[in-house]
Formats: sequence, structure tokens, C-alpha cells
Amino acid sequence: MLRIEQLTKRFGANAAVDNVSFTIDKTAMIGVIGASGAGKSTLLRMINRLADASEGTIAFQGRDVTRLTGSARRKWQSECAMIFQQFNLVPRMDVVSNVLHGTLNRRSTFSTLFNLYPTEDIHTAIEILDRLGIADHAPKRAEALSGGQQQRVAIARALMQDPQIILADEPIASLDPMNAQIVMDALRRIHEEDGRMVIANLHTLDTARRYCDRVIGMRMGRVVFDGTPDQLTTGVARDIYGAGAEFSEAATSTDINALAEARHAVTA
Amino acid sequence: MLRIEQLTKRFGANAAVDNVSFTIDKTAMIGVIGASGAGKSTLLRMINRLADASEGTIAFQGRDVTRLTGSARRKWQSECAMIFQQFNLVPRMDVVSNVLHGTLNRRSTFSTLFNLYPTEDIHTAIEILDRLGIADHAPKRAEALSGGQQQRVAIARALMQDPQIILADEPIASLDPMNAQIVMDALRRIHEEDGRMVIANLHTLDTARRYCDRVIGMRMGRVVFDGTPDQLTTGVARDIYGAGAEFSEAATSTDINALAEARHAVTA
Amino acid sequence: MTDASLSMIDRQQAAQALFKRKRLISVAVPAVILLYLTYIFFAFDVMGLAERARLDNAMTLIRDTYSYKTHVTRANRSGEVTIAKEGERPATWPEGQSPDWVAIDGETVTIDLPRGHSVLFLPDQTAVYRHPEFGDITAKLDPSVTIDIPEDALPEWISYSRTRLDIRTEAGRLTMTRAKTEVFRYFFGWELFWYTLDSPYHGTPVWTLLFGPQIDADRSNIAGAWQDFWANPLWHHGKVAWAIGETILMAFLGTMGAALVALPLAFLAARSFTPVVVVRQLVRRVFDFVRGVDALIFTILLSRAFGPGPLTGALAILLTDTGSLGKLFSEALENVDQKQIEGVSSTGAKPLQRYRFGVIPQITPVLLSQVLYFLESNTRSATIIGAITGGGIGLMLTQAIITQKDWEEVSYYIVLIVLMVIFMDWLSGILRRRLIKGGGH
Amino acid sequence: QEITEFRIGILGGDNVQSRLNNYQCFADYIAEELNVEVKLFTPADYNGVIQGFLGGTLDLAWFGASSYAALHLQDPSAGEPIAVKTNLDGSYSYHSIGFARKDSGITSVEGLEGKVFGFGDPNSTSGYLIPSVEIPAQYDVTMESGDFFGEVKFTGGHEQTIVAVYNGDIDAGVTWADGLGNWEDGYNSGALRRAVDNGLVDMNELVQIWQSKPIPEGPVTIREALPADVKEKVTALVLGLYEKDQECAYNVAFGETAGFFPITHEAYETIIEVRKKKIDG
Amino acid sequence: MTDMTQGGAPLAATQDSYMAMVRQKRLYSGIAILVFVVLLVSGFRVANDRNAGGFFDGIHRIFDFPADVVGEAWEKRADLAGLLWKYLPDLIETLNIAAVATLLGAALGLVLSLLSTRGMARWPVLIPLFRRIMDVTRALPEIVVALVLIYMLGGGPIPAMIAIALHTAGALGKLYSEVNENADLKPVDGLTSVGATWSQKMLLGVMPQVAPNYLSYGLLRFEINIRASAILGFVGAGGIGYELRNSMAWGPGRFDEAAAIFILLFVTIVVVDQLSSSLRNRLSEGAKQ
Ligand SMILES: Nc1ncnc2c1ncn2[C@@H]1O[C@H](COP(=O)(O)OP(=O)(O)OP(=O)(O)O)[C@@H](O)[C@H]1O
Ligand SMILES: Nc1ncnc2c1ncn2[C@@H]1O[C@H](COP(=O)(O)OP(=O)(O)OP(=O)(O)O)[C@@H](O)[C@H]1O
Ligand SMILES: [Mg+2]
Ligand SMILES: [Mg+2]
Repeated sequence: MLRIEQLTKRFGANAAVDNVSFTIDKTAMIGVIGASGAGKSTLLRMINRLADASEGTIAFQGRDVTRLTGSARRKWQSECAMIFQQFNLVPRMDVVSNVLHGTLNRRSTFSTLFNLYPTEDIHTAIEILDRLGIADHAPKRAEALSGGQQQRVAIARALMQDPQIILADEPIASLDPMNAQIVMDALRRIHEEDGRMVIANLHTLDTARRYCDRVIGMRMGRVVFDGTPDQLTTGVARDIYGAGAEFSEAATSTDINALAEARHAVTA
Repeated sequence: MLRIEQLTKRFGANAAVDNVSFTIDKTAMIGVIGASGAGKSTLLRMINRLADASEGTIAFQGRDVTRLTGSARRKWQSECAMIFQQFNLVPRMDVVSNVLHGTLNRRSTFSTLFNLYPTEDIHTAIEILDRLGIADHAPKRAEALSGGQQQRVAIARALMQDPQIILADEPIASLDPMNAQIVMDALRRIHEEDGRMVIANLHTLDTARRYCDRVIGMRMGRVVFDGTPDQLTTGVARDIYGAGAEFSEAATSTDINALAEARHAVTA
Repeated sequence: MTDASLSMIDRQQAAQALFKRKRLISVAVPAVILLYLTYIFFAFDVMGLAERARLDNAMTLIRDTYSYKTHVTRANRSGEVTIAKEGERPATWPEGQSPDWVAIDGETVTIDLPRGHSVLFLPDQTAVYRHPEFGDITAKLDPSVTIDIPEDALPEWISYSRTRLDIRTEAGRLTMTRAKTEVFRYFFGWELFWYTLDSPYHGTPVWTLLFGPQIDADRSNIAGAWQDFWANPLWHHGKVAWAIGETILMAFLGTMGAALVALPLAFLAARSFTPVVVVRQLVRRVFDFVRGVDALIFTILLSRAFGPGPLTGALAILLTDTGSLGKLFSEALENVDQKQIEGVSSTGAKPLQRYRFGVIPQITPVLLSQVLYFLESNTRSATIIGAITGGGIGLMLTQAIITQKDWEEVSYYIVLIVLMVIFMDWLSGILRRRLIKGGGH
Repeated sequence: QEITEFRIGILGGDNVQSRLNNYQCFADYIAEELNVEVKLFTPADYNGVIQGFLGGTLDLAWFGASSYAALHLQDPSAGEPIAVKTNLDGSYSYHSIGFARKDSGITSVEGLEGKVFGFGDPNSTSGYLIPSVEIPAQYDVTMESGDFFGEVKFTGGHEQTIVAVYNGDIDAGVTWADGLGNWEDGYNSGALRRAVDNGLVDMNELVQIWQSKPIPEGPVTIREALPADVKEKVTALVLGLYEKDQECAYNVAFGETAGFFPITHEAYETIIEVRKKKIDG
Repeated sequence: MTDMTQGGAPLAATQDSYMAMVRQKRLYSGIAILVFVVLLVSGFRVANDRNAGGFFDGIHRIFDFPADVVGEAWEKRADLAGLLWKYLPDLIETLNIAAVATLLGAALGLVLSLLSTRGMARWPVLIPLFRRIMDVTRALPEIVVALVLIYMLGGGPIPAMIAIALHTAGALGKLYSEVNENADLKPVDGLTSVGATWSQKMLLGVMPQVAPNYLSYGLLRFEINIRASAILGFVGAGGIGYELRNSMAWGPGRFDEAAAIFILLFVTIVVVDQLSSSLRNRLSEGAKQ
């Protein structure tokens, strides 16, 4: 389905993503892990075409999307939804309007400029919100919501696009453990129930292990690991993060249970 | 020396300080304790004449200071220095200038406006700062200092006034335990070495016990305890704070050692 | 970090040096300002001000703002007597009528002034000013002006030459020349503010207007009273209202037009939206240019194309404010949060949609509050611009000032202008609070 | 060729409403005659009217001789003179009058050396153009500040000049008067008379120090590009106004008049020459 | 607390209530847009109607006048330098009027603002009085005050200066009191406790906090006042505006002078604008630190 071939992105002399190739054959939930600056965000932004690739190709279902422009590119973007670490919602607009932004590509520019969305879209939006458990907040402004709720609005917006792929760039990095779990559960559920492909950049190993079918590890722009969660041992993790022996997973864990243990460890 | 008689302060129908009388005969270090809203701050603000008393009198060395106005009031204020919980320094001014503000009452408005402080005042200010261990920070802006350092600048300003009484309104409530100790030590030292009267509102019993010669307990505007630190038993404390049997001193303690214990208690 | 090597003396000296610097600054800044003001004192000749100042002008002005005068004039050749408020035609008493303080008995006219003063017009081109303390001053045309006064020396309130006599007291004023003899008597208030003398409603109490019998057979009292008030030929309340309206209209059209033009241009001037340096710099320079050319100059330059009137003023405001608002908007645009735009872009939104949802909601509060602020301050500018292009209350005001006599009208306009500006200030405050707190879209 | 409205620009040293009021009767007559809406405008100064004619946004106005010259020099085909106001004696000229305060001791232009001299509006004939040419010619001085006069400035208009001299802000100034009647009344008509009638100045305090040769009254001018029949009708109306309605003629002329007489461009050629010379330096 | 467990309203009810809200919003924004458009269009038509020349009749002539001015100025470009030099003193007078008016206005505005800020006021009961004073001085257009003062004080720069200063006092006073309201009162309390007088408290406790903002607003005002001072010259208050008016009024023959004055004024405004905006940027960065 998704074929990445020799994808490279250079910022000046520095290659943020360096000759990355991998193929995803069937709908799956894929985690991308790696240290800060490893190139995870850049990779996802290239897939969504928010950033242009320097070299290489991205092909989806046989179609090369790497060099689409204009409305073809926008069409592709509407098929591959993106979720951001900082949610990237419009804070002064209400929740449903934010979700409805997922339909912008489909609807005429004119009518959307005046917020004239079809009633069935509005109903769908509220259904999606309901599915994510935040339908009650529908009329509120996005900025009035908590982080976890905002991220769920972002997921709802992604679903509203009815995309084939959902790209999630560290969706839980700004969230507390409680909300992190809710958001990851939601993503997994969408993957399972709707059969959409999910590619999520993740900061923490245990999240990747717990939710993903396949994990890609990046380091300095290159893919250094590609396998199932089981294959992701502490030794491999040390390689990915370039860490020494003092590396302990617990310090970066966001699992609620792990957290309680960690606290013990600190105070003890 | 200081005689408070039937002092009352009403805000609307509510009496913040209610018919308080006590006498301090000799230079001492006195702690005033009580729950939030007990009227401690109001009492001190009335003594310094930052607030006007509704009824009653405050007499110092036989002189009634309760109803002074204009320059007589300012004169009295210069004799009884005040230290605030939030330091109340001029943050954008340098430390020495802040200390020199202690001399404002003595100097003409005109000369202070042009920073025409006498050289001996500047020298004295530095000496005081040195005594408090912060002379190195003299040229820095007050806002650049840590809380404990700022509070010591405030004490220096108070000393610069060469006051007969130092009133301190929860001087350590905004400070971490380390700085709290430094500041309380400084106050005690001033009391002992210079023989100035110190009246300090305190939040915590153990501080009062440790530093004060006499403790006054207030509750809902009234004095409900007046005695030596020894007489301040846990039972009396429960009365003062209106707390039930679950009251544990450790929870409000600022003593560094007590703190470590408390944390154990919480996490355990 | 305590530096142990520093001794107390060092520190004290350092502090002293610090204070020397501070002292220098705190003395130097006021000293420079003082020096500048001294220079201005001489450059503007403040000393000469006392000499130039005309207190009597100030008094006239102040008196005119709360009082008016009625002229009683006798043309010396024909002997005809006219009585008119402020000497204006529409405020002339009809032939044969007179106010109760003027008694006309053939050729003899008795005019009572306050404080026991009075003036007599006698036959043979003679007039007598009766001053209760000073005595009678008799003036006669023979054929030049001759006077007869009880004392030898002329008091300073009498100005006399063989061609002209002018007596000014706190009670009134008498002038006599070969052409005419004229008495001014001052009254409290604005003359004929509600109705002129020819209106049937003149002097009718409000109570009678509302509930009394119909005064004019053709019109109901309220309608008639309103018509006569609105069309008052001395005060022209209707025209003044139009002028105020025109002024606000200039401000409104100018500001809103400028906002509508400036918004799209601001995108071209903002770094984050127009990467092409040439375009950006060009648009910015255009902004700087129209901002630097004041609305006043535009007003003059546009007067050829559009002639006098409110549209010219509105266009001048529009041009200048396109520059100011454009600059402010582009600054606001450069400060927008890219995350929101990216979020909207990632859904495949078209460029216009990107601006509409990624940018506009963010800058709306800045935009609205600036536009409303400009609207308010442009009301004042429109007053001034009107004085030059020929429109609105500003023109009425300046022209009334130029006549140097219609001070009661000047006061009326000033009051209205102040009320108008305060009203716009209040209105823009309300809108600002409503719109910015409320929905952002 | 049809017109949809007729626009009149009104100048004169009176406030806006009086001007509008004075012209209302005239506007009504034109509206009746032409069957179109008539609009009245009160530009702030001569330049406003000149620009209105140059841009074709005003159809009729009573120019001053100098401002007509300015118009003609910029665009000879912008407007054509149709009528001139006459005085009661049938003449149509007036004078520029130089005056000073009596207590200043100044009695003639010679006494003005080093003093402050005030003109009115730069486009005024009697308030600037004529005195600025005749005085230098007569006394062999220049009108540059700091040369013979200490300072030469523009006050903005006749009224301001009178008040400025009376108040002592400037030492002497020029304004207009018909030169008939008595000085103490401010003559029979003109800016001085109006100031006296309004109680602004006491003529005992002022003296005349100079008088120009007769200056022709400015022309009532119509926009040349108007359709011929419109021009004809309006001209006839202006010329016949005094017969038709004396009161209205009084209002339009801002004072006593024997009516409007026909006049042509030729009457102003001298003034145009003077102004042209002034422009060319 | 997770919302997933929350019962909430049934889906259909949420949809309906949201749709109702949307309809209402559409109605309101529709009305708002309609009202705005109607106001704009009818306003334009009224203005067009009351103007001597129509917008569409005149638009092609928009550059005629500027072209005349530029044309003549270009023809006589050799004299330009001399003219610039000739009018420099007038420009300086205009700048002086603006500068003094800004200084005096700022000083007065400062006192007014301190007297009308809660917590700082010398006489708290008089706060409303000082507020009203600011409102009225702010509402008075400079031109009104200037013309009246010219009548009373004679011509020259002083009436203009007073007029601008008065307006500046009101305008800055309002901005300053907003700044004051955001100032921290704790230092003032601190200074009260050492027995400082009101002026000491204001100068030592408040000024250091608000000075950068004051200065920045003051500079902005200076820019505005330069224009105001030039405009007042136009109605007879001296300075470069007076010269501009005379040369513009005379028309051809003196357009070169008009152009020279215009260049002087324009360059000054742009230079002051650039200087003050860079200075203000530095101040606001300083204030943030
Ligand atoms: N717009 C840009 N311009 C220049 N360099 C960039 C840009 N965006 C990213 N980079 C660089 O590319 C490299 C990869 O960045 P990227 O954001 O993809 O990493 P990441 O794995 O997402 O890290 P993080 O976990 O911090 O989000 C980094 O070195 C970064 O500095
Ligand atoms: N300015 C004021 N206006 C109205 N009520 C006030 C004011 N200042 C204090 N009070 C009230 O007076 C009572 C006593 O307040 P005070 O600040 O003296 O208490 P405290 O013992 O210092 O408490 P804390 O420990 O919280 O500082 C409280 O009920 C408070 O709400
Ligand atoms: Mg990233
Ligand atoms: Mg307290």
C-alpha cells in the first residue's frame, strides 16, 4: 500500500531524513520511535506533503504522491490526515467547526468561507465526537478544552477527512498519562474498527510496544530498526536512542502504572 | 513599650481584628500565629498604619500612634519597619536603591528624586547587605534575585530605617525551607544583636516555637493564646487553628528536616 | 556566588560609583529637558505672549458662549429703528413690535439696560446714555459727533472721536457714527435657539406645546414645533445634524474602506505569507508612503478629482489609513501562530480556506480593536479634514470661527463635536467588548 | 447633452449656514428653471472653488478677480464669466485698503519699515494680488520678509487680517472696501464694514494708510463645458435676479447691490496679466 | 476524569441543539454582514451624492493634481535644494511644537493618570473627576482649541502647542492609566511602610515599572503630534503647514515650493516613524525581560 523509497530531506547540509525506505503492505498501526531530532516529524510531514522531499518517492497504492501539486496535492492531503503534538486546532472556533475543517477539501471554497457546511456533515461531525466521547463539548471553543480533549478533537477532524492513512506526530507528547492513554486507545480503536492505517511517531517505547503492530526505529535520519514490538528489546532501544547502559525505560514511560512505580523509585 | 488596647478593624460587617489588647513591655521577638484569615496581617498593617484602625488604640512608648496623619504618620512608619510576604521591593531597581528607600522619610523628596543619597547612607546600606550576606548582589536589579535574597533585601531596607520595631508579615511564606531558615535566622540575629523588637506573623508553629520569645495566637480576629513557646502544646494549637484531631503539625511545617519526613508520610 | 576577594571597601566604592552614574542620569535627563524648554521659551517668545494675549477677546468669547446681544439700531439719515438679536435678519422684530425693555414713542426711543442704565434716542439725531453713577452722556450729530459729559476727563470706557462715539459699560454698549446709532443689550442664553421670532411657537412653554390647544391651524403642535425647530433659520439644527452625520460618515467610510483594502495587501507585506522580497518591500513602501502623506494632503490632492464634499474626505482618510492599518495588520500577520495554519493545511484546504480558518480567527481581535480605535480617532480627523474639503461639522466650525463673531454657534458646534467624539469613543468601546469577547468568526 | 444636477460653490466671509441660507432662494430659482436638483457647496477657500472648476465638479461660482485669473491660467476653457455685481451707484469696482492701528503712529506705507504686514488669502485680489504689486511699484520696496517689511504673512482671510491688526498681532494689513461712505463706519460695504457692524472693531482705533486703484469685482463664472441652453438660462437668471427678487439679489451679493451686469473675459485681462507676471516672478 | 464514561445527552439531542446554535449563528452573522454591507453601500451612496463630484466621474482625474505638482516641481528641480533649505526653519518650528506639546502633554497626562488610578490616587474620591477631565480633553479636536486660542492669544506656535498638549494629555492619560492599572502595587505598599510621601511612592515605586511603556506610548504620540502640528499650521498656527497651505492655495507657480515642503514633511514623518518604532521595539523587549 505505502511504499517509501530512498526518501531524503535535507535542510542545508544536514539531512533530517536520510535515504529512508520501507513498505507497508497491509493496513496496520505503525509506531515510529527515535530520539529528538531523529527525523520522525520530517518523515511524517513529507508523507502528508506539508514538506517537500529532497529525493526519493512516496507511493500510495501504486500512485506516486511525492511530487503532486495544487489540487492534486490537496486531494492527497485530504486522504492522509495528520494529527499534531500541539493539536494545531483553531482555538477561537468551536469544536464542531474544527472537526468540520476536515471537509474543507471536499466543499466549495465559497460556502466554507461563510461557515456554510451541509447539515449531514455537521451530524457526522457530532457522531464522530460522540464516538470519541466528547460530543458534550461540541459547542465550546476549542481553547476551552483540556489537552486530551483537544487532541481528541484533532482526531475527530482527521476522521472527518475519512482518510486512508492517519499520521500522528507525537500525539501524546503534550498530554498527561491519563489523557495519553485515552488518546492512544482512541487511535487504536479507529485502526481496528475502521481499518485505517495509522502511523504514529511516539516518544516512548512502552506505548509503541503496547499499541503498535510494527515499530520503525529512527536515528539521525536513518531507519535503524524495523520489526514487531517483541523484537524491540532494551538493547535495541539503546541503539535507537544512542544511549549508554544507564538507560532506563521507566524514566520516559508514560504508562500510568509505570509512573507510580517510578515515583516510588525516586522517593525511596 | 507597645500597648495595643481594644484594637478593632472592621471591613463592612466583618471584624478582621476584633477587640485585641496586649502589651509588650520589653524588647522581644514575638510570633503571631493563626489560620488564614485570622487577622494577623490586618493587625500588623494597623500597627504600621498602612491600614486605619476602626476602634481602639496603639501606643508606643506612651505615644498614641493610632490616629497620626500626614508627616507624623510617615514619621511613625519610618520608626516601625515592615517586611512583607511578597517582599514588596521595587523589582526594576537595583538592590542598594531598594535598601536606601529605608531612608526616604529622613531625606527630602527632592534629593531622593535625583538619587542624591548621602555617601554614608550608601556605605551603611552596603554594610547592612554584607551583614545579611548579599552584598555581592548590591548592583543587581531586585527582580534578578531569588526569593530568599529578595526577602533579605527587604530586611536590609527595614534595618536601613533604623527602626524600633520590625514588623514581619509572614516573611517566609513565599520561601523554600532553605531560604526560610536563612531569613528567620537573620531576623533573630537582628533582634539579639541590635536589640530591636520584632513582631512576626508566622504560618507555622515550629518556626514560632523555635525563634520567638513569646507567641500570640489569633483566631477569627481575636487573641486566643498569649504565652511562651513552651505553653504552645498541640492541644492549644488545635484550638488556635480550629482543627480536629487529624491535625498534624508536620503538614504545615517548613523545617527542612520535618519536610523530608512529611514527604515520606505522603508517599508511603 | 560570593566573590571572597571583594572587600567591603571595594563594594562600597562600587556602589558609590553606581550612584554617581545614576545621579548623573537622573540629573541630566531633566536638565536636558529643561534646557530644551528654555530654548523653546525664547524661540516661541513666551514672554511676548502676555503682551499679545487679548483678555477682552477672551471675555467676548466667553460671554458669547452663554449670552447674546440684541441690537437696537437707528439709521441716522432715515430715523428708522430696527431691533434684531445679534443684528441678524432672521432675528429682527417685526415692524411695530418691540421687546418690553424698548419703548418707542414716535421719534423718542427709551431703551432700558440692566443695573439702572438706560439709553434715550431723541429727535434731532441725539442720544443720551444715562449712567446711574457717572451721569448723563449726551451725544449729538452736528454734523460730526459731539458729546456732552458731566466730567472733564473721558473715562476709559468711552472711546470718542469726531466721527465716532463708543461707550462700553458692563450694562451694555452705545455707538454712534454719522450713519447710525446703535445700542447693544446682553441677555443670558443662546438667542432664539429653539424658534425664531417668526415661528408661532416662539416663546411657547413645552407644556403648552404638548398639551395646549393647537397653535398653527395647519399642523399639529408637535409636528409643527419639530419642523420649525429643525429648520430654525438662525441655528439650522437640521443642517448641523447633517454635518455631524457627514463627519461620522467620512470617518466610517474611510476607516472601513481602509480596512477592506489594507487586509489583502497586508498579506502581501507579511514575511510569512509573501516570501517574494520584491513584492513585500514594494507593498511596504506603498504603506509607508500613503501613511507619510497625511490625510490632509490627500484631501487637497483629491479635491481636483472629486470636488468639495464628504466623499473626498472619506477617500483621503481611506488612503492614509490603508497605510497605517496595512502596517498594523501585516505586523499582526507576522505574529500569527503557524501551528493553526499547518493544522488546516494538513486537511488539504485550499489557500483561501487556509487564510480563512488558519489566519483570520487569530488576527480578528487585533484587527477589530485596531479598526474600532481608528474609527474613533478618525471622527476627530474627519472634523479637521472637513474644514479643508468643505464638508461636515469641521467646516461649519472653522468658518464660524473665521467670522470672529458667531461664538455662540462656535460653542454649540464645540459641544456637539465633543459629544460626537465621546459618543464614538463609547460606541467603539462597546463594539470592541462585544465583538472581541464574543465569537471569533 | 443633459445635466442631472447643478452645483454652486459659495464663498464669502460668512459662516456656512448664512451662506447656504443666502443662496437658497437663488438655488430654488435655478432648480425651477433647469428642472434639476441644485446643490450648494461652501468650500473653505478660493482654492476649493478653483479646484472644483478645474475638475468639473462645480458649475457656478462667484470668483474673485484673482482667483478667476488663477483658474484661467490653469485652464482657459474651464469657466467663463457671465456677470458682475454692481454697487448701488452702478460701478463694479472696489479698493484694497491698507490700514493700521491708530495708536501705532503709523500713517502711511513708509512708516511700515521693519514692521509686520499681513495679507489675507493668497488667492484674494484685494487681500494679496493687487497690493503685492501696487505697493512695491508705488514705494519702490519689495514684499519679501525681512527686506523692507520686517515680516510679510498671510492671515488666511479678510476677517483674520482685520482682527489681527486690531489686536496688534500684525502692524498693518490689507482688506477690501468700496471706498464709499465714511471711514468710521468701515465704508459702505466690504470686510471692514461687516466687522464694524458685528461689533468686532472700533474704527476709532484704526487708520487707513493706503488705498489701491479701483479693482474690478470678481465675475460670477459658469463652467464652460455646460450645455449652451443651461448656460443661457442661468445667465439670464443671474442678470435678471435684481428685477425678479431684490431680496434674493441682496442675499446673493452679500449686501446692497444694484444688480448683476453682464461681463466678459476681457474685463479681467489686466488682472490675469498681473497674476501671470507674479507667477513668472 | 474521563468524559468517555460521562452519560451526557443522547446523540440526536446534541446534534439538534448544535444545529439550532448553528442556525442562530448563521442568522446573526448574516444579519451582521448584511447590516455592515448596507451601511457601507448606503454610506458610500450618501457621500457620493453629497459630494460635488461623483466617485466614478472623478476617478480618472485622480492623478491630475498630483501630476501638476510633480510636473512643476520637476521642471524647477534645480531650485529644490534651495527651497528645502528655505523651509527648514518652518519644519523645525513644526517639530518644536510637536515635541513641546508631547512633553507637556505627557507630563500632564502622567499626573492625571496617577491621580485617576485606583490604589495610587492622591485623592481617591476625585478619581471620577480626573477621568472626566481626561475624557473631555481627549475628545476636543486640536483644531478647535487652536482656533479659539489663536483668537485669544494671537497667532504663533503657542496656541497650537497648547491645543496639541491638551489633547495629548487626555490621550496619553488614558493609555497611562491603563498601564498603571497593570502595575504591581506591592512596591507602593512597601514604600508606604517606610513612610514615603505620595510623590516618592509614585516616582520610586510606580515609575520604574511603567516607564518603558510610558516612553513607548509617548514616542507614538510624538509621531501623531507632528502631523497634528503640521495640520494646525494649515489653519493658521504657523510652522510648515502654513507655508504648505499658502503655496498650495496659490497654485501653479508655487507648486515647486509645495513639493519641497511636502518632501520635508514626508521625510520627517517617515524618519521619526522608523526611529521611534525601532526604539519602541527595543523598549518593549526591555520591558518583557
Ligand atoms: N524547517 C527546518 N529547517 C531546518 N532544519 C530543520 C527543520 N525542521 C527540522 N529540521 C532539522 O531536521 C532534523 C530532524 O527534525 P525532526 O523534527 O524531524 O525530528 P524529530 O524526530 O521529530 O524530533 P522531535 O522528537 O524533537 O520532534 C533536526 O535536526 C532538525 O533540527
Ligand atoms: N482590604 C480588605 N477588605 C475587606 N476585607 C479584608 C481586607 N483585608 C483583609 N480582609 C479580611 O479580613 C480578614 C482577616 O484578614 P488578614 O489578611 O488579616 O488575615 P491573615 O491572618 O493575615 O490571613 P493570611 O494568613 O491568609 O494572610 C479576612 O477575613 C479578610 O478577608
Ligand atoms: Mg518531532
Ligand atoms: Mg496575611
